[in-house]
Amino acid sequence: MPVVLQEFEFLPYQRLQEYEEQCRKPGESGAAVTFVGSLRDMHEDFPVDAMTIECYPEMALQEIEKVCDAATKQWQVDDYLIMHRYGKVEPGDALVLVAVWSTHRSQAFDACRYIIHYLKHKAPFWKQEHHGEQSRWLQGNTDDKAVSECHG
Amino acid sequence: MPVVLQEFEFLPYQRLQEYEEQCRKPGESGAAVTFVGSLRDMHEDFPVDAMTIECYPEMALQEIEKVCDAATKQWQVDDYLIMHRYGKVEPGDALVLVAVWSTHRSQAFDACRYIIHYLKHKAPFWKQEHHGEQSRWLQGNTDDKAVSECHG
Amino acid sequence: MSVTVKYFASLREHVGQAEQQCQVPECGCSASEVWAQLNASLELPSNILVAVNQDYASLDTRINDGDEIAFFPPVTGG
Amino acid sequence: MSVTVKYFASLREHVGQAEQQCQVPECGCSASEVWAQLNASLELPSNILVAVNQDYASLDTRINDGDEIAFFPPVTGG
Repeated sequence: MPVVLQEFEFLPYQRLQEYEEQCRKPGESGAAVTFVGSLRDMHEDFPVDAMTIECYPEMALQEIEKVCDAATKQWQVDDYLIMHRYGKVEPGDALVLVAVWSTHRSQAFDACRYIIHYLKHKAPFWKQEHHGEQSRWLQGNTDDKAVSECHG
Repeated sequence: MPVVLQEFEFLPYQRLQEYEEQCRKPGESGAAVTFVGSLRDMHEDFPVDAMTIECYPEMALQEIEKVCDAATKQWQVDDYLIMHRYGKVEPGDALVLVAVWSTHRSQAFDACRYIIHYLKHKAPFWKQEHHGEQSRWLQGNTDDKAVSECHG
Repeated sequence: MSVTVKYFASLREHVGQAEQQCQVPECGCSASEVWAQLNASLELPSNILVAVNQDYASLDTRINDGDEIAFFPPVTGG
Repeated sequence: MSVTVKYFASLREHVGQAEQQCQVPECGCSASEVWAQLNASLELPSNILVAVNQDYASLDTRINDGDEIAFFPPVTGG
């Protein structure tokens, strides 16, 4: 049940492949649901060249673990793997990976969706978009409304 | 937007990694949700040594494409990749992969969940579990109730 | 008229074959009439599904020359 | 008493530093009182979040010797 914060690029499906080979017992879980969030090259008609993700690492790990604990209390979860990127990221890079293994499909979907939802609302990460010389901190969550201020 | 029926083993995350590298434009989609269904080594206290998946291939392809069309009408979907195994499978093998790329997380979750749900209820596949000399056809869907009959 | 009839899974085992090419006398007969003609000794299972030309159909669907009719039990894919 | 205060993201830029080690005179003062003492010239932003020892807390949370207090804007991870 690893939670990993990582400053370097990661390939989410390669990591999942490795994780299944190394850490999962074949035939244990019938269902795996995975969410991968990546940096888009466009955000509300604002082109994005890069992004800096700042984090409060000790608290982020704890908050993500709390969210996962709450999910495993509510749903039957065999295992999970959470990765979150920080530092400088480029469009196309994976920002976050949430993978949940379960016996049952519906449990895996519900738990995965719960984890990414609460991770976004509770884990202390902040995104700053860059375009040319301009940068802006995103305010509030991307699936809520991003109100933002630009400063050169 | 490929739909693939495959008689040979596939590694779902390896395929996703390849598919993203070869077919997806980096930075286009902010969200990807993936469901992988695998053969468990146990089903309702019945140990499973292997499974045979029979299919009606032409109709299965058409039905899966209909389900995907319905999903892309209802949700904003950038792309999808569906794979379904048939023939003889072993515990731990991937049976089905449903991957959906979207701009938005909630759309990707909803579309992926819709596709796997209707795929299971509409696509003409049938599963026969094997244990030693015994075999049984699964009746109805695994997340509904599997009523089954054994014959030696 | 000439039709192709396919059977799948437990129904294929029950009928004892996977596919039949056969002649049906009258045009416009229903899928259940095709079944009755080919499997006179076997009652139509109550939960049977029917597809005509790879599309879900009903037992009442009218069959035309050259059609492919499939009979099968409830599906269990995914 | 001695506390560590951290600032993140836009608030870090606003305050002009990421971390302060500092002495707070009275034990049992609140997080907002710590802010007022360190940033007398800066009004507390209305949407500010507070964590004490890496746990979400409120502006009224009482601070003890050795605590780590973090002030930051709403989070935007994932």
